[in-house]
Amino acid sequence: MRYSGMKVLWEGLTGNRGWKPVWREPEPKKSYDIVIVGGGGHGLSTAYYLAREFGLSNIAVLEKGWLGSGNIGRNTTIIRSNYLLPGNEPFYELSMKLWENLEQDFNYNAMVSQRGIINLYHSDSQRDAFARRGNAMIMAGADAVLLDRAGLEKQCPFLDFDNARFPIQGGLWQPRAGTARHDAVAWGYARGADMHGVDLIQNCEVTGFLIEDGVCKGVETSRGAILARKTAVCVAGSSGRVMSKAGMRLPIESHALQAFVSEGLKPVIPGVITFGAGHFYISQSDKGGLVFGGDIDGYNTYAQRGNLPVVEDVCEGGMAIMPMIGRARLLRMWGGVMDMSMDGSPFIDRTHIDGLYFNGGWCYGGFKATPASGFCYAHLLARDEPHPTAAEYRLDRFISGRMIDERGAGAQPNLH
Amino acid sequence: MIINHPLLGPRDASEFVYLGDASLIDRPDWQAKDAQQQFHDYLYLRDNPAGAHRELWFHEQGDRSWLVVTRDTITHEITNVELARDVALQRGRGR
Amino acid sequence: MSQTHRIDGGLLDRSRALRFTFNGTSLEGYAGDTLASALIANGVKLVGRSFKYHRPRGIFTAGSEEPNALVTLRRDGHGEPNTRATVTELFDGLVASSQNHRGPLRYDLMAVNDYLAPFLSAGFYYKTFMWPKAFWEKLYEPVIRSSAGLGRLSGKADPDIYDKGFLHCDILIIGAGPAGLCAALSAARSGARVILADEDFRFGGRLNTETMAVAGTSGADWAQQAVAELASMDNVRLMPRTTIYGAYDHGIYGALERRTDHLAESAGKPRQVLWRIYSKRAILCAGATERSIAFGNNDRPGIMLAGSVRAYANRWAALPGKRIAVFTNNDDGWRTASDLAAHGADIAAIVDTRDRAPLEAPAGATVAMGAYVTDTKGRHGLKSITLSNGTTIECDCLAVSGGWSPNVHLTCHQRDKPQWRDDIAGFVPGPDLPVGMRVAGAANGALTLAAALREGHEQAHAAAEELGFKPASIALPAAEDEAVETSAFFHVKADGPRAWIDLQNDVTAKDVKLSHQEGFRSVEHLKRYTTLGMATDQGKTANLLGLSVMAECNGRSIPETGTTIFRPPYTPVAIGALAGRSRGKAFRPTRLTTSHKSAEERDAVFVEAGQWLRAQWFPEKGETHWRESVDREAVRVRESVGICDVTTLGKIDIQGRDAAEFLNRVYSNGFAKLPVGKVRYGLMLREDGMVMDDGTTARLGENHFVMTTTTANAVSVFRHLEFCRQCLWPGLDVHLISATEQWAQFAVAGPHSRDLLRKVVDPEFDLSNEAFPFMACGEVTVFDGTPSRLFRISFSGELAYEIAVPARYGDAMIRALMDVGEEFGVVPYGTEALSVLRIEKGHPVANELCGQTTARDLGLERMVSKKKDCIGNTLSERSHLNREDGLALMGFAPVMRNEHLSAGAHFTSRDKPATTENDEGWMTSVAYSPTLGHSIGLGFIARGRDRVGEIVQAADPLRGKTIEVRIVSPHFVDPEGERQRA
Amino acid sequence: MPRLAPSSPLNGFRQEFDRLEITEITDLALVSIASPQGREAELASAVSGAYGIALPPVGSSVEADAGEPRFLGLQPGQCFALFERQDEGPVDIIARKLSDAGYYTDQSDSWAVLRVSGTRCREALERICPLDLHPQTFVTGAVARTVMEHLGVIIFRDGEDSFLLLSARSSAPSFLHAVVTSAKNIQ
Repeated sequence: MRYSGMKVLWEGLTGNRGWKPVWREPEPKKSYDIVIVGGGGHGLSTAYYLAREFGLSNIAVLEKGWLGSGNIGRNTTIIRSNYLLPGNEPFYELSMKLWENLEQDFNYNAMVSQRGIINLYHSDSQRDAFARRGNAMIMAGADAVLLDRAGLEKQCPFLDFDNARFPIQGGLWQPRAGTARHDAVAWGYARGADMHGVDLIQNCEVTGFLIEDGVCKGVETSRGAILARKTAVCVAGSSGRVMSKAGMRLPIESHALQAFVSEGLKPVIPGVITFGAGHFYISQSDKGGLVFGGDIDGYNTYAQRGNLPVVEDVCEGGMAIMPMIGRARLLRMWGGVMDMSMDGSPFIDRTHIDGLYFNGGWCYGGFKATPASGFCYAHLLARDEPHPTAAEYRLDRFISGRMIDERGAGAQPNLH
Repeated sequence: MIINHPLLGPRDASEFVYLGDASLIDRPDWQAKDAQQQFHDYLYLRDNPAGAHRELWFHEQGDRSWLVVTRDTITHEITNVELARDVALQRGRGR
Repeated sequence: MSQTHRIDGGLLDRSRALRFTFNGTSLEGYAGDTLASALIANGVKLVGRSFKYHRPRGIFTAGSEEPNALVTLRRDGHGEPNTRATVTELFDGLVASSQNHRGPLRYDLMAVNDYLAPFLSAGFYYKTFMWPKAFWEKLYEPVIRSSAGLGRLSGKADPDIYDKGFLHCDILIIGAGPAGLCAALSAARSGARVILADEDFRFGGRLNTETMAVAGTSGADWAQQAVAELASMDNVRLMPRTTIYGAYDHGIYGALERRTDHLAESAGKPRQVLWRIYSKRAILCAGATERSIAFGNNDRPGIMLAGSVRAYANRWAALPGKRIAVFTNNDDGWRTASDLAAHGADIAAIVDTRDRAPLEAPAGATVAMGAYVTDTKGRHGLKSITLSNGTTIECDCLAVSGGWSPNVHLTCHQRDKPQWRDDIAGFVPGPDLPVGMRVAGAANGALTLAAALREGHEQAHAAAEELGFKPASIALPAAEDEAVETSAFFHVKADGPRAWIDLQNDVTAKDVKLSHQEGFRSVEHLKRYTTLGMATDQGKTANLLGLSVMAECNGRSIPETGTTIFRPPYTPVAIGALAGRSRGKAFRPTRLTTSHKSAEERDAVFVEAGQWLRAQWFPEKGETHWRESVDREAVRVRESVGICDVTTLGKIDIQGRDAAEFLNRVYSNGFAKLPVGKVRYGLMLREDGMVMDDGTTARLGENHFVMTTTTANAVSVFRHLEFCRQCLWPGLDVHLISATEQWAQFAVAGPHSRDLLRKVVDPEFDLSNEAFPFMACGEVTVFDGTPSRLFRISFSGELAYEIAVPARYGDAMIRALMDVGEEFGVVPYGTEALSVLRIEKGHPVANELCGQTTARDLGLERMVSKKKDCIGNTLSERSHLNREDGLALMGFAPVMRNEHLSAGAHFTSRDKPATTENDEGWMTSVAYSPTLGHSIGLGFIARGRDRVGEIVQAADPLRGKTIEVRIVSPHFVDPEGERQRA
Repeated sequence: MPRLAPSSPLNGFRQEFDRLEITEITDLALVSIASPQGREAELASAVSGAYGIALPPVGSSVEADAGEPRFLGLQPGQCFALFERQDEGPVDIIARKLSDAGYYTDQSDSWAVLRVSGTRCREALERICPLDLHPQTFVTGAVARTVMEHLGVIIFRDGEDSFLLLSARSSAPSFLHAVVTSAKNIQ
């Protein structure tokens, strides 16, 4: 079924009786060409691109819970490609370009909204570091603008320019960045993959891998064994516990990231604003809620919740730069489990087990990567060679010392 | 969270700084033949268990002890707290 | 308008009349009113508009679960959008206005949306607004955004202040209704430290709103007696107006206490206080929330929850209608009817979905059993209801009772999944409660008064016993176990008008069915697709209704379909309160050097360096541009002498028999053989081989060193060293203590620095080059006996020293140094000149030590000893970190001498475009060198050391500036280092 | 040149509130004493010889027989000696008594010291101090290092209604602001 304004009108006039389920609910088959473990954003987009770009459709996506129940269902919806390092920036810029055409591509309005992102700077050396980054972005074909204080005041007059503890001097602005309606991204990819014949199987937990003589032949699931020529794991925060079933230790720790949303308010914040020095970022959703967050809680956890110190820290950061939000109320807080990698950058790679592939280590930045991650993972699965923009995302990169460490924080996941 | 410090009793976790898996105590021998591989595994690879996890916390806003805390990563229940120095000595570290 | 709907009785102080305005109309209420009860007393029905269809809405509940009656309270900067009138304590001068309408509330232009409803069904926006592509951001989205949202922020800084605090108790009791009060009495009498918190301003919970007796007196009176006893005990802290909003790990609860919200002015006191409560045990006595029933047009003003109608009459002496009908599926609805009748209200009808009447109906009321309401009329206020039997009954208020849902919210803030109980048709707490939590009373599904009192006592008794207290035996107050039989009737299954489920977000039963039809069948999909339960009330009265419709579509039971999980906060919390005092300049502490006052007197310009404020430069008379000041300072240092406060560097006192060995392992270069009285530059690596920090370390004695760290890394280096000491080499005798704050330290740099210091250091200390050469250190005295430490080290490349005195002398010291230096033309210099001087010398700082660079990149590979173990040594040998075309720190000079370099520019070969593929490195630091007369820079470039003299591009497309630069040595001034040794 | 004149971090601050007083203490000397590994007994006997007491465990304090110094147990293997400042250098005073049995570091100038006293002092401290200061939990003589308003603080209860608070000298004005704000906010 094709969605359009006309269709909405027609259905409205005829009692909305004609809408069909967005996806089938198939029983799992005995075997597939490719089994994707994890029905979150990356798993669904991988399935979608495998079908759409590489013409493969004998594919199943296995999801432990409901489609989109991972971090794509619990994030702060920011999309951007303001990265620094050559191992990252071209990949995220590819993702940005895919976002820009996504809705027309999969015929679903994911509300991709390019209202821009501004990273504030508070000192000359931060400005210099942002200049380095902005130039790297432009050199990779992305967009970047360095705002001075006057330029920033024009866009964000509500910032506390006069009394902030760390004076707000300006910002690095990426106009093409923005937000997208996170659940709709999952549903759009799911619907697209389903329409191409991919089996999306919910409530199907992978309990083990079928590994014989160093070759992965499929998976054990709560709904029986499913054979596959290729098994592609894509489970974000659950990477550690899933890959341990294949006997693998990863350069990944699981950490909780909290996110917050306020009560609905009339529009007050234009785009995304990040205050790195104070561990705070914010945007406003189309429904009017202020959506904000900050640092991860900082300890290993698989619980989708956090604790008070970070809640307070984040709100302190917010009040420090925009004291107008003091009387807005925090409505809801939640946590997601992040696959924090050792250098803050992800992996899209084969494993040492033939037929077993791994995609993970997205830290708290997986949402914006959803299109490119799926696209590049599909490329790797279909062609058995990495997509050029994701070639650095190797699992063995620490052996030779090819870290992709944007923050320069070293091998400590909770600092990235 | 509250960490029941073996010397001080219960303290809010916000007084502490987290490092990671307590296996970071087991720093390899720099003269081993495969020292680079050993250091790689030591520094970069993690069990990252869903369940009991032995982990290092530093009581930065307290008595400056490094602690080994055994905490469940699903429930956050803490079942044991030891001074990391004692653990290190038990594991054969010395001079 | 006067208080047309006010009746006798209630818990009001009628001697205190309070004036307030709603949408500009002046009204009056009494002390003890909420804004909602006062509006009801004044006959106000229409109070707001719904989110999507802008339907007229009235007050629906009498508590914090309110979905409809949201107002903007107060004005301007004090304006508080989305405030629930039902929990707003009335005060004299209160100003409230309705929200989310264009034009007057009664004639909202946006109400047109209601007519477009067929096209605005659940999720319609996912299916359209995609063409033409550019229209989304330019047209569709702005329209959606401006019509979404509810209230409006003022855009001004919050004028109130907030505070936080920490409380500790043995037993926290959440909710001061019958169960909570009984629990508190029982716990307190056992001797435990008790905190009793309730969101209401009056303790008692439903005891205040019911007519049932406790211990032979009215419930409200019994509550007052209980509160009086608790207030007299010093092991009890009573916290009214306090919401426990979240349950966190290990018995920590978040609480919000409203201190001045019930007053006209906060008078400089904290508006709210956010408490972190550390409890050993907690007893949740949060009561239950009544739910509605979904039926056609069930959202009109005048349709309210039955228990709330009863509460307004009993507690607040306000009758929401003159002629009231009751629609119920349970016994409790009948009590509403009898209470209201007792207040003289005209009971139009009792409509019960069940077949048999449990009680007698008030005189004159039509009783319709096995019937339900199918439709209602009355645009701005209810006029009539239509029943399933076809009857139409005129009434201006419909009290709806769909049964009671236990307030299990806090039980599921961690892992617990509520469990279904058929007998009350609701979810009760499950088996995985937060550690230390117990649940009592209605929150636990014990819906009768006597049961609540009993459970409160029992749970407190058990908790106290667990903690080792001797619980006192108390006589339970007598109360009745009233009739509470209920039926699982959630919505009227009829193809009539729209039946609302989520009143605020305008989710109807049809939307839930559509969600099912389109495959969004799990509870989470339902919630996300329809926005059910995502409004400011978080679906407190709606979730179960939605679930019941979905269960019906699925053909499964409610518990099979799913549970509703609640996340913190229980009710919304102001962001200002969560931030507490940390805003403006108080966001983070400010650290000042001891020379700060003196620098202020010299009109220094300050800059933030982490939490420190440091003098950036010291403008002199006539200088109009910062460069003039900075150039002058730098030149004076090179020509004569300057003084800079370097106190901010971290200083760590290291002592022990193994201190030298310890340093040898944490620094990549050798320290074991550093002689006493000498200083050495040390390079510290992370275990991954990257440079972590650098600094100088002085050996003051055989077993005594003082390490300096960079300002930024002082804390993390200390932590790292303690890790090495306690976890890696616990057998070494070495002790660390921070001495950063103990010493005020000044760099004295320039050719006249020795001359100046000779006037400072007491004469018995020989400062000659022979006696105190470059890299010497020692303990001296200054100005006739003040103990001091002197280090001959140089960051500027000049003959230079750093001299440290105990911090108490810092202020006097800087003044004295400036005084005695006058004859040499001494200048104070700030961080800018410091930076110029170090760039001229090629010394790396944070810009270069960015955590992404190795010793080799910095040209310091010889400082990584291969003869010993040290942190980072092994992994620094990895192949990629030692590749042939690796980066090197180099100097850069503009080819056109008058051009300015810019930090953050990237290097590319001259003939290549600026793209990622051609990227060869970046400029880290730049300065104008007054010594050389042109701009200079430091930066990393691939194979830099082989390319000295080569001209490359410094591309800065971000600022539209690309210039040619020549690769040179990073040591621009005195590359042989002769000056510092002079 | 005249000798250098000392100045205190908070210029001798003192303010009274309702049943609450905040005073800067300026005349204290503070020396950290670390016990050499493997020679803990030597230090213990030197301390008992010189002061007639045993060093306190972490979290508590003990007074020398003569009343001074008071030793605060702050971390394993390390305590602070607290005594009235004299002309002689603080480390010299300790070293004279204990010889080289321990490692000593002068901390006298590292800290700003406030005394918060009066019957409402706990109520004020509740706003910034995460520790349970109930008199049965944090008894007179108890000592702890913790964090208040983002600042590290050593808190020492020197009486039923009196606490000494030590915080870093450089951020003393911020710390004072935090304590005074607490006092004002409860009035």
